[in-house]
Amino acid sequence: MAHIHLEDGSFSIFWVIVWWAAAVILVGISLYLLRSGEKTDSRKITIAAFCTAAAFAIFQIEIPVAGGVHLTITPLVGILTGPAAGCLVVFVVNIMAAAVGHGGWSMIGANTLVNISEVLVAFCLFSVLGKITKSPFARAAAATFGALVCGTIVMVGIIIISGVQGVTQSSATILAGLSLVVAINLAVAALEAIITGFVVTFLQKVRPDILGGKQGNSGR
Amino acid sequence: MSATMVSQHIPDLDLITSYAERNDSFFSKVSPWTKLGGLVLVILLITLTRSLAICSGLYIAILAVYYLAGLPIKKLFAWCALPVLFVLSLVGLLAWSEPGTPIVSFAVAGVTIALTDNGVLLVFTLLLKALVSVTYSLFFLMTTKYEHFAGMIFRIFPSPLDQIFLMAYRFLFLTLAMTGSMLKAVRSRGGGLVRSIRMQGRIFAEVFALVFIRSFERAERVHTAMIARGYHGSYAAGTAIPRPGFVGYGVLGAFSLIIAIVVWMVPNTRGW
Amino acid sequence: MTVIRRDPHAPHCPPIDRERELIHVDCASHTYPDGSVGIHGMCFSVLKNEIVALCGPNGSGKSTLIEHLNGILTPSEGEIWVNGRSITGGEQSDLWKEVGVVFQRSDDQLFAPTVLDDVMFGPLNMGMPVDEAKVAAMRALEAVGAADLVHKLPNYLSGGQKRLVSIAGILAMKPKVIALDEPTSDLDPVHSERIETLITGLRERFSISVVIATHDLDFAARVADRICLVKNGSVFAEGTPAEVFYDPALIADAGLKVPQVVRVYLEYCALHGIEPHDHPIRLEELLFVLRKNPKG
Amino acid sequence: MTVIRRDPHAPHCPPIDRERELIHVDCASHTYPDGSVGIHGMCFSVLKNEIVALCGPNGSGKSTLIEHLNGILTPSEGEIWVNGRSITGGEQSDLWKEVGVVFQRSDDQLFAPTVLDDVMFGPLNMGMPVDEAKVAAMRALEAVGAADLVHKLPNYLSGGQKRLVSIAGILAMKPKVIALDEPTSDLDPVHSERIETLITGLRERFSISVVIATHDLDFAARVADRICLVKNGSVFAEGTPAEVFYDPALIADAGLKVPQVVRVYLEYCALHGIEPHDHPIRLEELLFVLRKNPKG
Ligand SMILES: Nc1ncnc2c1ncn2[C@@H]1O[C@H](COP(=O)(O)OP(=O)(O)OP(=O)(O)O)[C@@H](O)[C@H]1O
Ligand SMILES: Nc1ncnc2c1ncn2[C@@H]1O[C@H](COP(=O)(O)OP(=O)(O)OP(=O)(O)O)[C@@H](O)[C@H]1O
Ligand SMILES: [Mg+2]
Ligand SMILES: [Mg+2]
Repeated sequence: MAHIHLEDGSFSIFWVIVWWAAAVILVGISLYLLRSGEKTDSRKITIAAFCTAAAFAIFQIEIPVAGGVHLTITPLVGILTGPAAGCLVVFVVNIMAAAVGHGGWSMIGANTLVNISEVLVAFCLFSVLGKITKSPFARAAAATFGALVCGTIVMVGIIIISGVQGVTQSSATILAGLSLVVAINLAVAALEAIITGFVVTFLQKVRPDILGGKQGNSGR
Repeated sequence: MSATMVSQHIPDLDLITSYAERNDSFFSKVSPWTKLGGLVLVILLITLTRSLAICSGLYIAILAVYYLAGLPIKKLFAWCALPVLFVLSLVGLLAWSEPGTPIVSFAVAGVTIALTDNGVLLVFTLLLKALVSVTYSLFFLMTTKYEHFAGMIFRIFPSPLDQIFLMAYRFLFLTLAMTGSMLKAVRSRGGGLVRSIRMQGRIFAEVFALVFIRSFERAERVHTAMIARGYHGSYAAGTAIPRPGFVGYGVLGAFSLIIAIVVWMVPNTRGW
Repeated sequence: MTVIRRDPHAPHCPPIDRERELIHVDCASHTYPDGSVGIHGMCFSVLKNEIVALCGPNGSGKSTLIEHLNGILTPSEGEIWVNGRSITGGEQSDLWKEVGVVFQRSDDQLFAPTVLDDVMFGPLNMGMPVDEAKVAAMRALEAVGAADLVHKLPNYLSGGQKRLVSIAGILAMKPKVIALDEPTSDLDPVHSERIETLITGLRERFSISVVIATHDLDFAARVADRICLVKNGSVFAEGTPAEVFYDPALIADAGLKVPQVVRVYLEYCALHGIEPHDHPIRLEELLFVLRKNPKG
Repeated sequence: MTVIRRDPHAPHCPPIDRERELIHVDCASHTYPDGSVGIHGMCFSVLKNEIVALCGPNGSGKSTLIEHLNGILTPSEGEIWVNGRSITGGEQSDLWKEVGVVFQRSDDQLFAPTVLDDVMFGPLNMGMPVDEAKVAAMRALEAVGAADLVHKLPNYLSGGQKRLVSIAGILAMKPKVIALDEPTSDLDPVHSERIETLITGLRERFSISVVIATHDLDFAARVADRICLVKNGSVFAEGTPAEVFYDPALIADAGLKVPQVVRVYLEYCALHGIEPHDHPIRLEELLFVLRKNPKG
């Protein structure tokens, strides 16, 4: 659940601009890639839009562990939509989350970067692992766990680099303070890996067309 | 409380939409662009300032606006619980080692950790900032009609980002309804979600997977149903969005000026 | 017994009768979060070993009432007693064992990966061992005539098949009261009749009480012992099917239509100048009456 | 015209008749992604200016067929012609203007933030200006008797209200063919009758063709010009209501039950030793016949 649980006003304006700019550049590149490719078909947009909605909805279900944590399904998004559309999806999810007070407007840039790293890692691991194992469960679970570990690292990195406004302690102290957060994140990552494994196994069974397998014949 | 709601502390999007569609206060007639401008300025101000006083003043002002718009205060506080929790859980951890005059201190394993006056101040300031941003966002959401949001999204974001955004907004209601009805069904046959995890951990993951796929297929069906009524894969937001009036520009201008004054004139408030 | 009318503007529920009533609803109101009033001044009770039908026009509050019966919704104001215990506010943790609800939209109810898992879900939660739960599930599926669907995915069924599975899911738990919201609305006549005999059979063999919300007055007339007419969120009249359905003014007042059998009978009587005092309600009764009076 | 029977094992559709047929389905099969066979060896056509009802048991493939009519599903094998143009494979971009489909689950169809937006969606896509679309939407809502719901959220409606809104959403687009999947299943008798008059009115005033999938044989008998019996994924017999419903063996073969009116009439005839050649189908016809033969 790598997601920076900080609200508006936590980062200084400098870092807000830096992270936003980085995110917008990545989103811009994705847009360029998507538009330069073959004509985007509406089915692809449906899948991306659905992933956005589901990611946001699942975001909202608290699992009653350790004071309430939640899943993000960004690795699954990466697996299902690929890196380019995936970047757009997480960007939109973060905007929606900010709108209901779940993250903060100025944090969208940083959070999008965290999630983009997850999307990319999940997508790459999933593709690479496809050459090693046939089991969709193992592929998806490993890709998810790897992605979430990476996301956690990026998240901690961003917080350490930008610091929290008003916090004057050293990076090392902040890191120590964050260690609990990291531990919880890793536990949730394991849970999410299992769930993603099931989702992908299921999809493989009933809707292989979504996973890029042979096209189903249910119409469009 | 209705079990169809996913959680009481999550803003209920159905409800928000219904307020937005019905609100006929003065604020619902203000141009959405003006409100968007306000949002940017509010966020700018709380990012730039570190002053507890300024944050408190801003919060009270926004709360007053929220109240005047006839929006539900009790719901607002319930919805704010989560952001507050976030701030406390992360900043609350950091606050302990902040240099300053200690208020409480503990010795754990030979290391002394202390909660200082600066630490407490930090928590309060960040908390207020969070409340300001959440309250203003909800105010914005609940006084602006869906078609205006759709129009703004359409104008701000390039394609296909706008399409993903707009369609996702539609599917969101489906997915939330689906999640809610699943929880309802589970509960009405005796499976509290927590107990089910312990009792049948595997089933939980499977159910979760299935809900995902089901909502996906629902979304797909709705999409085909939309196509069956002429959707072309591009939403043409035809609705004209009211432009900001003189008053709107005036308010935004004045607000910017205040920010400039506050940030540059008053010492020790700058967060660079 | 004659038709009891209630004034929704001055509702005063009779006090709870712990001897005969399994469920007693005295719900001053239920308001949905968006401000819509679902029910209002509602008095309703389910007696032991009876089949009671809720009939009323669209949006009159039938589903809202049904969802109150096992605590999925709770009254904004008012109280509900199940088995003499008030369930509002207090402990309601095992209410689901006593009152089973079949939702109006079966999609709301089916969530497990396969039909068998879904039907087994309730029994498992009741603490049955897996084998037993499987047997209970299979038996329930056979009872509704859907045993062949057992390994399908609930999501990939036709509308009527989903309905059958969702009914089976509740049957398998053997609750004391079963509430069915529009149980036959997606079903073909053969399955419909099957559910009909199932419902009456349940009452006879296991003395279960059944609550049915339905628009199908012909169906209600056939199975119910008591009809409650719902309008604008409250029960405004109740009585036996013969009493209620032979009161055309009342039915019109409820915003409904007199069932076909009743219409035919009344016309037939008018035609032959017979006093309509037989009050047939089922088709068989009508045919019997026609036979009795072949020449008027 | 007599009942036409088709052998589903050796299906050979008659060739398309471009003069009279608006829609011609010759679908060898549709297989769902999970391998379930939805329809199989299906021949079906919709003539100009007629109301045709698809009747069949649960899971027989009615909804699958309906969703083929405007290209939501496409045959795995076979072809469909609308207005003489094959829609499979080729261009089908404006098919939605010609064939409107009301889904079995209204939830699949409602998505806009308010009821008005939802009903306006189709007309707006047809290029109507907003004001006109609003008028069209209001008119459609009034036609189904749901004008008071206009500012509600579709998510917050009762089952029947959702159905009414989803019908209005299609009506507002004024297509040439309307296909309704179980249009009356959630509706109370008054709204049901309203939809019934609406459907017959549409045919008369605008010469629209209507396809209805339904289990309610009484309803089908009242509105339809032609009944197609569906079983195991194909139409296996068709004819006028009088022909089909007065063939009890056929109805039993289809896994359905003879409508009430027919049962009463047949019993009545048997009782009085009358030759049952009148074949009343609607309640009014039955009452008329009874009046004609008061003493048998
Ligand atoms: N989730 C909801 N949120 C808000 N209002 C609702 C909700 N569900 C129902 N309502 C409203 O409450 C009233 C009663 O609805 P209910 O579903 O109980 O009616 P019903 O008698 O079951 O109707 P139907 O026969 O059409 O299913 C209706 O006016 C409806 O619009
Ligand atoms: N989405 C789906 N995926 C897989 N199989 C399906 C799907 N929808 C329906 N089926 C199967 O296809 C067959 C025909 O279903 P269809 O929905 O067309 O029946 P129907 O005649 O409409 O039934 P009902 O009257 O119960 O609605 C059924 O056996 C059903 O199990
Ligand atoms: Mg209902
Ligand atoms: Mg169907």
